[in-house]
Amino acid sequence: MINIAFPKGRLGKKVYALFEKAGFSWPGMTDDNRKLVFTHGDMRAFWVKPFDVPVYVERGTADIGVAGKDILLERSPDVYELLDLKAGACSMAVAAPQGFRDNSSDTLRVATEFPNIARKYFASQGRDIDIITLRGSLELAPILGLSDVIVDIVETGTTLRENNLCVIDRFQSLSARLIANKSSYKFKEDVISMIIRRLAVD
Amino acid sequence: MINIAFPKGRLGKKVYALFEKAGFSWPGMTDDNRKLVFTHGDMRAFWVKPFDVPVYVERGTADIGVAGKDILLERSPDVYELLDLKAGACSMAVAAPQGFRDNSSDTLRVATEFPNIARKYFASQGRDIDIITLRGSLELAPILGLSDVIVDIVETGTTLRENNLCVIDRFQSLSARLIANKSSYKFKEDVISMIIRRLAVD
Amino acid sequence: MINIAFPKGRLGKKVYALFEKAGFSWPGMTDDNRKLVFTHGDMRAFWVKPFDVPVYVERGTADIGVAGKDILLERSPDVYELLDLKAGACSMAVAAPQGFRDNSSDTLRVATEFPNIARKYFASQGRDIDIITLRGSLELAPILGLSDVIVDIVETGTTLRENNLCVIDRFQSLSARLIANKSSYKFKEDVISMIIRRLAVD
Amino acid sequence: MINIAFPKGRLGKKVYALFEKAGFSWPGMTDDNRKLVFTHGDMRAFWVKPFDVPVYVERGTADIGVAGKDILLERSPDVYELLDLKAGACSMAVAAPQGFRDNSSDTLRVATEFPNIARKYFASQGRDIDIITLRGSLELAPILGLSDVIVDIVETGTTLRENNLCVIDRFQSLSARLIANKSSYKFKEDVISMIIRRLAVD
Amino acid sequence: MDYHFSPEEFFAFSLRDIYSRQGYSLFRMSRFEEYDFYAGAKDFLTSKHVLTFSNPDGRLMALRPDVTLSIIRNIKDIHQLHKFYYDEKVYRVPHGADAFREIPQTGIECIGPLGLDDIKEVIALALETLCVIAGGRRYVLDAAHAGLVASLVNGDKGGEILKCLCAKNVHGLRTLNADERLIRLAEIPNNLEALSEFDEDTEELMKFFSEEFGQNFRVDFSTVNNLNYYNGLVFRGFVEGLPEAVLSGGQYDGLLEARGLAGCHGVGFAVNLSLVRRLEHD
Amino acid sequence: MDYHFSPEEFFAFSLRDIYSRQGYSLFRMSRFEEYDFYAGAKDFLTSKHVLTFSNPDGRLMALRPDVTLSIIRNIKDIHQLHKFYYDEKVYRVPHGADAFREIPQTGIECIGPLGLDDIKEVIALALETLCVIAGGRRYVLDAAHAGLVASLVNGDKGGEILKCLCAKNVHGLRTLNADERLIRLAEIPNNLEALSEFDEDTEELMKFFSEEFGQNFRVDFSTVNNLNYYNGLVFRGFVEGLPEAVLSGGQYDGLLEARGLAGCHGVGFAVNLSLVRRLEHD
Amino acid sequence: MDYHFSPEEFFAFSLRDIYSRQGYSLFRMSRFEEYDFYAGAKDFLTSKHVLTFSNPDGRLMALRPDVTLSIIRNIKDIHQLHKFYYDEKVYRVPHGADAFREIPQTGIECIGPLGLDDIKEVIALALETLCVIAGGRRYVLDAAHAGLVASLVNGDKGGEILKCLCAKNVHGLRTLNADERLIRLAEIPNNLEALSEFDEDTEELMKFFSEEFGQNFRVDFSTVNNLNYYNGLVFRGFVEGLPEAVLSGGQYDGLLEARGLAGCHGVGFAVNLSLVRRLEHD
Amino acid sequence: MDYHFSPEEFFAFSLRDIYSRQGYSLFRMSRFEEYDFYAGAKDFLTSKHVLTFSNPDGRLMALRPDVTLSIIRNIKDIHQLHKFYYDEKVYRVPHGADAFREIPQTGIECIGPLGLDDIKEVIALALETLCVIAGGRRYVLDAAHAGLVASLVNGDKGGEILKCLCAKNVHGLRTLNADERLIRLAEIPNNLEALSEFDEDTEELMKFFSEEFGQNFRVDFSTVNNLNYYNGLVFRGFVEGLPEAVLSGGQYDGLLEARGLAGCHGVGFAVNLSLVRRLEHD
Repeated sequence: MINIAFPKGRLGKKVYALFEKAGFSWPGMTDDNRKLVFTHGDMRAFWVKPFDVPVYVERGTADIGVAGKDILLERSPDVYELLDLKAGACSMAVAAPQGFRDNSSDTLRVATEFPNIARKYFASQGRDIDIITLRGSLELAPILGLSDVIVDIVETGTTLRENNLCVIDRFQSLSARLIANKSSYKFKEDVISMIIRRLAVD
Repeated sequence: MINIAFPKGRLGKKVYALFEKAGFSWPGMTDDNRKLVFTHGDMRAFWVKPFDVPVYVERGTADIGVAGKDILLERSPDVYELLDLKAGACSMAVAAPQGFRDNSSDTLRVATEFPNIARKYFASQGRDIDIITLRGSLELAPILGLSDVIVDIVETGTTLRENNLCVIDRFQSLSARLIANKSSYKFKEDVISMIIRRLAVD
Repeated sequence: MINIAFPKGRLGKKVYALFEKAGFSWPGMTDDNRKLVFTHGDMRAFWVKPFDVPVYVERGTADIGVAGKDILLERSPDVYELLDLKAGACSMAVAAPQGFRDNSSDTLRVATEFPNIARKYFASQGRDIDIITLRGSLELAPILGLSDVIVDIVETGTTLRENNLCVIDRFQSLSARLIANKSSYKFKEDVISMIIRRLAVD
Repeated sequence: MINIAFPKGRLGKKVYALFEKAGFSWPGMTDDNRKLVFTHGDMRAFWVKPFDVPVYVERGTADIGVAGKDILLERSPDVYELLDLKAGACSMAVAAPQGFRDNSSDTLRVATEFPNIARKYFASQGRDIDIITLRGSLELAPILGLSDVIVDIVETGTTLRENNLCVIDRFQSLSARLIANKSSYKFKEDVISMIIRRLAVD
Repeated sequence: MDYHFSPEEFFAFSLRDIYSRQGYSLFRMSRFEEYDFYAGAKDFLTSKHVLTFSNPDGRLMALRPDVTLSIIRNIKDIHQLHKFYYDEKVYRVPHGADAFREIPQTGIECIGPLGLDDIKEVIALALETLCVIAGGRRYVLDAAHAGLVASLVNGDKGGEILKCLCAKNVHGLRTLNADERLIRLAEIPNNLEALSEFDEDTEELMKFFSEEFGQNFRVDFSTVNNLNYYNGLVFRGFVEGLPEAVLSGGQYDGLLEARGLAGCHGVGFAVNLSLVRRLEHD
Repeated sequence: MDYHFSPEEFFAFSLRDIYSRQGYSLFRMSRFEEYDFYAGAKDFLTSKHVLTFSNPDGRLMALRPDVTLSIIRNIKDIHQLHKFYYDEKVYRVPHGADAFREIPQTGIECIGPLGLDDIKEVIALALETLCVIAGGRRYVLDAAHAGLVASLVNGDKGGEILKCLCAKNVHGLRTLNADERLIRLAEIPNNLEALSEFDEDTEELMKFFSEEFGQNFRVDFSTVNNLNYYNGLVFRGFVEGLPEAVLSGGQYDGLLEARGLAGCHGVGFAVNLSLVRRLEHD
Repeated sequence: MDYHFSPEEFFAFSLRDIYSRQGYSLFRMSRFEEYDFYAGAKDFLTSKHVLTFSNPDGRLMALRPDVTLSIIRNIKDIHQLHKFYYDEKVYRVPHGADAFREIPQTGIECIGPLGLDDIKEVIALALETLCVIAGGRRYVLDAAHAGLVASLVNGDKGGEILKCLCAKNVHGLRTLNADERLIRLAEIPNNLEALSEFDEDTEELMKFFSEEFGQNFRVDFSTVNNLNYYNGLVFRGFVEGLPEAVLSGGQYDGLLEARGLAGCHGVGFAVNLSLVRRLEHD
Repeated sequence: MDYHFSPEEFFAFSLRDIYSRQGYSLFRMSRFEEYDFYAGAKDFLTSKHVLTFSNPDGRLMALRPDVTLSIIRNIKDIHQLHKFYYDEKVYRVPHGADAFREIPQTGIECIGPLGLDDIKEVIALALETLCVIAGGRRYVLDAAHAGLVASLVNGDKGGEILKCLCAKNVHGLRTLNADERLIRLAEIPNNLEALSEFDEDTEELMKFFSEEFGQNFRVDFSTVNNLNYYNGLVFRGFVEGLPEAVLSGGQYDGLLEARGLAGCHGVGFAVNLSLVRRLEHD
């Protein structure tokens, strides 16, 4: 039996499609029901919040799982990152209101959903910051003056533009990755490799 | 000008309806668009993630806002809790698989979205625990053996039953609350009181 | 075999006389030679520096010993204090130059050979001090301006007067005490009691 | 006016003789009286305990003073060491009972009057030790089993031999040194240099 | 002369001038206190985190979470009136942050046989302080009477009830079956008739300030957040544009008793100068 | 099998066997306690230094100066008899040293509605423990009654009087005008008639052990060193060749009350195994 | 005899027996080390958090994050072969946790002029250790050669490249333009032809174990996670049912050099016994 | 206005005025640094004790033993000249004490492509600083050239030799077989011909100041106490009546290189204002 953790939401749908395309599917998995665990043959799949996938995999509750690179960078779990699924390509960036100038005398107030990534980035810049951790709608923070800048995921950048924000620095490209528990990999390598081979075909 | 933070999602919709009923509304606010801030007269409203409302209000970016009691207990922000909007009534509870027995010799593994609430609850029970913080789909944790029990919001309990989990202890009742920044309240009391009066009518 | 530690110096001579008077003596012990240990029958005696007596007794190297109360207070060893030998009676006192006034705004500079005793005394007065630990000739410290006051042993006080110092507070009376290692006392009680009885006779 | 601190005791007498030979003397200084401070011309001299000389000089109470190298190494005061007076030549050594073998499995118990010197020495040997700080009569410690070895000043070594102890390592040669307060030296250099010149003549 | 004073320094010195003119003398922390010195009064400290370090002499020390406790420790004669002001850095973890910050704090303490005029003076100084910091902006001093609240808070739910009071959480008070009078106090903002429930002195005081300062002085019972240490007046100062109270204080006879000065009275307040910098941004 | 057991381990396991046979179950410290958990009972701890460190979650923790307090914290039902033994490392600064040491400590605690037989059992185990450690050497268990002493120690000089009692400092007691009966207790070693002053139960107990164990069991009032926590029997065990007590314990209802278990009884002892190594040297 | 051994103790003693039979002697930590002693080798320690405390003598100490460094410190003669094993508690913050835990760790170190047979012996002991812990479950020892990796990791992106290797992140390696041979090593699990790239000794070794232990011994280059300290073989042991490696070790001549023992060789491994408890649950 | 300035504050502000007029801008420590930030440069710090504490986020922090290192950390562009002055509290254990003290420290740093005039300016400011503090008393600035000493100190005894040089311990230098020229430098106070051994720039500088300031400026090689960080001029300022140096500084290109700013030059000094209080007593 092998356990697979899928991330709920848009990215999850895209990724699940890839699995179907590769010949792995679980009846009812895409239906809008309250069911949580789906078993097909000796494969068990389940949806969890994107941020929780690494937890399930690192602790071996899931043998493999799919997580965005952003989440892997934020949580840095001790797992194998076996495959770049390419899905949901985007990037991590610093954004600020049009015409923002950083006078480094004061501490910079940074709103983000990824405190560790933000801290690491600004440390590399030797910039003192105050982190304001939010769960979403980051664009609001600078507009309403809650923060000076934001560190967030950027795809096209349309949302930013619509809110008179502009990207200052795209410093990391992101996409969905297939991760595996290190111990599981040892004892279920055949299955895991097979899944990868099939997913990798394109 | 007064700033109001609404929580995105189901609870938010319910709450916004209450505001409309009370005569406060912002054109386009319920439309499915990318707009973030809605101004009507000298009132400005915006949607933020439920967990972020206390941040906006405590820092004065929003003068008032609506947050679930669960989030207020988890974050314990230094704000005024002016009104119980009754909306989204439910409770915080400990749940575990059917027939679970706690042999207190080992550390209890608790999965939850509310680590502070869970820690406080089990400390009051003098029980050593390991917290596993998740973002959602808590029911999965005990099913897959990631945790022994969960601390989560429970409404009817149907979801739990469907997953062979049962409530062990409902220890806190919850609902949406109207909160205000303490300083804003001093200087915008008239408006804030007016809003409360109108919302309170029923 | 029982081991007895005597304090070198003036006090030691007085104390040894008491032992002789009580019928305990060790040939050659008072001669001016390099010999260190003196055995007579099943009793072994030796001279050590006054400050070292508690170390020898607490660690059981000496079963009993004689130490000044000043040293016992400074070192607070975990031993039995079985007898006040009365010898070397004097007292611990704070002394300062004639006409000294303590303006408590600044930290008080205290010179002493007994830092722990001094610290304890001034703590009880709620007075902030800087301790300057010296080995002797304390009177010099205030005269030359090294310290504001001193905490030292005072007998007649003549030395102080000769140096224009006066006693501010005699806070502890002192004399030589017979101390015993707690464990030794259990297993050599008969001998130790006998010694005490004989010394106590007067 | 220049202040000079002399060390009481045997070494002090030798050193004072050198000063007299060099033409510096203070009437009554060698008499056995209670006088503490002796002024002659614009020079003031006083006797203090050998261990206290560095304190007086470092704090500027004495402009210059004479201290044994052993004490300078133990206290490492921030002063100038201007002259080796050669007087009281001896050395710092580790000594132990005849035939002592160090089985490094257990912690070594070291008795000494110079804990810092001892700690530094054995650290350089990478040897774990327990320090037992004593004020004198070190030879007794190993004889009576209070310690395994001692770190002490050794001249001829006769005392050691008489007590069946032998030197294991002579690691530092010692003698009396003329030290000066760094600040005093700046503003009283002429006098101090003159004293040195005269003392140095031989 | 060009001292490059920071906003914090500028305000600190202006306030030092005001307080010293009023006859207050400067108190300086000469040393650090041991951690246990503060551990005994944890709930008097506003931040639960105390910066601890170890001295080379092996004692566990704390880096100044508060100045008031040290001033109290230095009071010997309780029959004499002591008027101190201070200007120190305190070390705290701001609410919501996860790191210690150095916070410039100024304040005054008036300890001894307090008369009504002394309390009046302290409140007047609190209002003057707010006026200086506000510099044209609106400001308000909320005040309430801890003793009155104490008399109405009862039973083992006292803690929760007080929390609700601080949060103006009336529905919470109802759920906890709090005393009706307490609920009334919480409900009605700037509740002037509540004054009637006060003891005479306080009533007079409050009336005096309400008339004297009008809108700038308000009765607000959400100000009371500690009943162990505060017994008489408690107050909190807000400036428009600053999201949190910039000044807070009150009468703390209870604290004095807990620190071995039973029968002694004390009143004072502290100003958090780390906030003033934000005013520039507006 | 060759486990290379150290002397400490060897004795620890022998004692674990003895205690478990007697129906005691093993208590393990699962976690570290917060520093404030111990700060509340500083004078119950034998060393004034507590090893403190900070958790990544910001809490100030302490590294196990003692096990008894943690066992007490886990007692929920005081109407049931709890019999625990432990085998842990504790962290202390030995008297006269200036660095923390890891000290292997073994001990037992018997908590709940104690009967005379329970106390008897504990003392019997204490003597058996000493016998095992002494291995042929002489050993003795000193015992006294804290309650009796408490009834005789009075006034603000209580602390100093107790210190003198522990030091068998009779002249000190005289100077402090201590109660004559107390002085008599201090003066006469192995004072058997003193038993008459005891309550019946204790008298019976002491008599029982005096007869049972003769020279190995002695009445000695210098054993009483704490009246806040200990109320009934207190005892201390010595082995010839070891310069300090290797075992110490007593009945600590006072401590239980201070920790919120009023009406609960508790007796136990701790064995300092770091000393046994020295016995080899002899 | 009934010692109430915990699973951790039970396994620890079984392993002590195995190692001592193999001629390893027990190493005990007699003291605590200063924090700076570890600060110098932070990236050798698996957890970035070190439990620090202050000694009464004022020194900043650390509570044992690791035993190997202390063993190394005690090596004087590098021309003699030293074979130690240990059984200590180490103090770490488990990945994902926010509090220090006491972790029972057992391990062996073989230091000096190493021969092929010594390394063979150590790996054999590692496999025996895994077998004992697995108790019937499947287990595997992954091994690789750090020196080989070092020769292929180049440039300022070395750190990131190594990270990718440990994560079997081939796409990452490509993006970083890592050496093709390195990518091949990462790509192919249990890559036996990779052996050909090894120096003869290692190749022989690997071949030997591959034949000797078959499926239980595998070549896996994700095992290499540190090039500063490890130079020769590195290995990691997994047991089915335990989510993380229970054993890890390798040859650390680089560490020895960094600690002042240039020219000295060392190989060893550590076993994390805190995991074994989980096996009961299965 | 009545600010009740303490002597420390009074001098600090006078100096701030002087430095800012000279074009130096105020540097403020906005945050605390991690302990490891200082651990890397322990021998640059004058006190071996660093006040450490733990942040709620779990990092081991240090409370400001020094300001210079933080200023350096903020230098990005090494091709531009940076002129900072500071006025902060630093935390140290004074020599001979056993507790941390809060020490008001003022100082300047001039970092970047230094010209002779910049160094001249810094020394002139050092002398002006001393003049202000001395207030009529005599004062002197000792100066020497670290580079020159470095060229003469050789072999593994370098450390001891330097110690002797600092202590003007000529007999010690002889015993250690130090270079004859070094001994000459140590021997002869205010050794002007030594200048001839300097590089031209320095010689010019020294000559310039010797003429300019006469007795107040002296060549003294006991000033050199660190060769890892200081390379050019080093100096130390004394005021009559103060037992230790009140000002110390020098050129620290070596430190800059160690902190990743190779090729960058820096010179500055720090003033220990905790001493000025003593001057009142005279």
